[in-house]
Amino acid sequence: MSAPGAAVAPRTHVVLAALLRKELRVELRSFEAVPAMSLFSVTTFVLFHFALSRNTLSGDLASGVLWVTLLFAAMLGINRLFVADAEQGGFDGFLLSPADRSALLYAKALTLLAYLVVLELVAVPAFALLLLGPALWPALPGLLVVLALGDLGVVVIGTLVGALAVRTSVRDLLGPMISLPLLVPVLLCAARASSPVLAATRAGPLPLRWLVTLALYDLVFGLITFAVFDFLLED
Amino acid sequence: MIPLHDAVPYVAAAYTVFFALILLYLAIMSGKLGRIERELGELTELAARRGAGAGDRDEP
Amino acid sequence: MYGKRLRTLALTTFAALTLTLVLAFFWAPNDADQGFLQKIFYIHVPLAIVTLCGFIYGGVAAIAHLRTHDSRWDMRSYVAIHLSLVFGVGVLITGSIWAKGSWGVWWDWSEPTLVSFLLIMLLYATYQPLRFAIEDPERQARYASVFAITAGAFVPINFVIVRLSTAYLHPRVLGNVSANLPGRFQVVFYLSLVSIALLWITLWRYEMTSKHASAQLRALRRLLAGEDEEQLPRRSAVPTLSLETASAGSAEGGGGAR
Amino acid sequence: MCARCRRAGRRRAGASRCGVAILAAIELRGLTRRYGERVALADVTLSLATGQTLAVLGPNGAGKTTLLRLLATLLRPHGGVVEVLGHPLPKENWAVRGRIGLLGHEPLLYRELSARENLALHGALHGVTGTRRSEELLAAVAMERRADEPLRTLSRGMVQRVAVARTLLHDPALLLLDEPRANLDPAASELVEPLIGRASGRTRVIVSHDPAGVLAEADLVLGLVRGRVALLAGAAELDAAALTELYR
Repeated sequence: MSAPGAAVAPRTHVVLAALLRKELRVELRSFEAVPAMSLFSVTTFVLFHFALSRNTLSGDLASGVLWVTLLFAAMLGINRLFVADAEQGGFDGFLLSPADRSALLYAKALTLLAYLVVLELVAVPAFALLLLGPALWPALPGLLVVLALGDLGVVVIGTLVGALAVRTSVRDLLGPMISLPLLVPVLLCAARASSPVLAATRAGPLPLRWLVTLALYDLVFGLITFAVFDFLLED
Repeated sequence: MIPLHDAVPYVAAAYTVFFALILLYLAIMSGKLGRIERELGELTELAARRGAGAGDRDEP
Repeated sequence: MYGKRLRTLALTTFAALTLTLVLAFFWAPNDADQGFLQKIFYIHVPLAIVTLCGFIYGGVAAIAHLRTHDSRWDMRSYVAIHLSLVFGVGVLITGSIWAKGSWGVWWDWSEPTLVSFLLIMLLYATYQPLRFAIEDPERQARYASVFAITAGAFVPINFVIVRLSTAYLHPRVLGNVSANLPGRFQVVFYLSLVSIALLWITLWRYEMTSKHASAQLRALRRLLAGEDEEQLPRRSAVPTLSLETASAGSAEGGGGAR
Repeated sequence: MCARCRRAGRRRAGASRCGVAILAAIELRGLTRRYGERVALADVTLSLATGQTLAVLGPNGAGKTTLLRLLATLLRPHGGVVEVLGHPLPKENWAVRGRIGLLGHEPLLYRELSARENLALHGALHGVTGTRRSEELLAAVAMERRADEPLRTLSRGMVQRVAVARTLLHDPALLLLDEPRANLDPAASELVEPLIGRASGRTRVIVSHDPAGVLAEADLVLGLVRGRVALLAGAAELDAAALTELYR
């Protein structure tokens, strides 16, 4: 009676594709994260309008308002990122399989990136419509570059802190409490980088200094997340 | 350059804050020490009772 | 096992601290532009440096904990971060007193050390709540170590980025004040740095001894009172020492500490 | 030599490590696991041959589930030697994962996904290609009719049947069952018997609270009280009375 042959260990991209399909289906059917984030961002713009009692913003103020709104909207996504796995035994199901641990990290990071992209597809036009003084169109290319790097930072920190906070008793509080200080450098660099682009007169050039700093920050914390993520799963 | 007598209260405040913090920390730690001492008392008493209760073994 | 060299350490710290105070107030001259106020400098900056090193040591101990799964490293990381938080409060208060003295405001956003320190304290303030929020001691230790490593890496990076941003606004002279200090200032500064570092180490060993003693006490209680009488462990952020490894390595524990 | 060991370049001939007909499916020597300062499992020693069934009994909080999760590589042992399917844990977790089927209180399935989607995900995680195996199992647990509805619309019993299919999808060599018959009505129990019952011919570890019932299926019985081995004997030598004494 020979022990049944073991299935060969799955290749990471197969696992990654399966995990992403699951994430897409769960999100499309339960609509937990993305709609909430988008609505939250539009509402926050309205709040800023009344709080600052300004009809149009530009330069530093505009980029600051934009990035603070995106960051807080991202908090909602980070809080929801691992909830389904924590509550329905997804972690155990994954750990039982011979799949590579970092496949879960890649899947969750890409999912959070997708959340942020969809968020920005709603938030940036809404921002241009409601608050942005200068025209969005000339500023768009530069803004997209900054958005990309900023999103990377949020994804790296968000995935790590999301996994760290989800299996604790105060997950909705702990997630933002830990990730916001870690995201301050991302906010700082992104806001400084995108303020000339949103300048009132003419969309100025992107300040290279802040882009490089932001990229380095993303890289360093990307490596750290990659290194320590597995320890959050093993028991 | 702020005159000497203006600066003294700030410097004094800074150093007192530093020492106050250390003393507060030591106070908390000595509280813990007190708790350890009290619990040790309970345990030695328990051990003595256990020793007396057993009666046969001579407790060290 | 942590208490062995504690007494000598405490005495040397006491001597170093008094010497620093004496020299700072009676030997070092008043600063050219800051005057007597500059004396705060001898407390504030070394305290900040020692606190940052304490956080980084917390991260290093956390790395060791994740690699060796030895709960004593988790305890060392916990005590280091706990102590650095206390020192960090001192840094913030003395910093704002200094800001009030020299610029007339309790808080000054253009002072990079203060700003980055506030950020670091905000981050590490979540360390205890994170530990308390996880009940399983093993997972608590592991998650705390992951946090300590990430936050430990954040400390220097954040220091650089905040300095980059404030210097970008209007460079402050204070930025590299410790570098170009004339002779006497430098001597007192480094002496103060050494004595505050000694203070940190002494308090760290003191707390380690206390935590270790209470762990052994609980073990003794379990031995005497037997397993059943021992009530469910109440939730706490303090790490639990598994004593088999601890007592086994007692000889090494004394030397290996810090 | 299982496929994974071969791929991992294990050329040591004759190593008992992963020889196909390994003697002991589970080998425990002095296994300990702590929960903080308290002991969850202390000094558990036993050996279970391939194809046999081990029943684990004992009051609540005795460490039964801890033992099961430890064998499933979900928990790290704090002391002692653990060898599952010939591989020492936790050093060779990779070689053992994917050859173990865990069926516990939690179905480990996503409520938003349908049975087929859950099995497809589980299959991808375990490197099982194609849907032949999952369709076979869905038919075996009589769930093929409602296989495309999200699990949250199904009853607890049906979800448990899908969980049985998940447990067997990757054809595990070792089954770890935590009260498998809970939430299953008699008809469903009958249905899954050939899959997870004695008839499946797989090595099994069953955690149960029904001494009489499990005694019939077990070859070896382990009684755990507060993490310590209170009783370890062949099922033949035991009777229900000895077992109930365990719970006193």
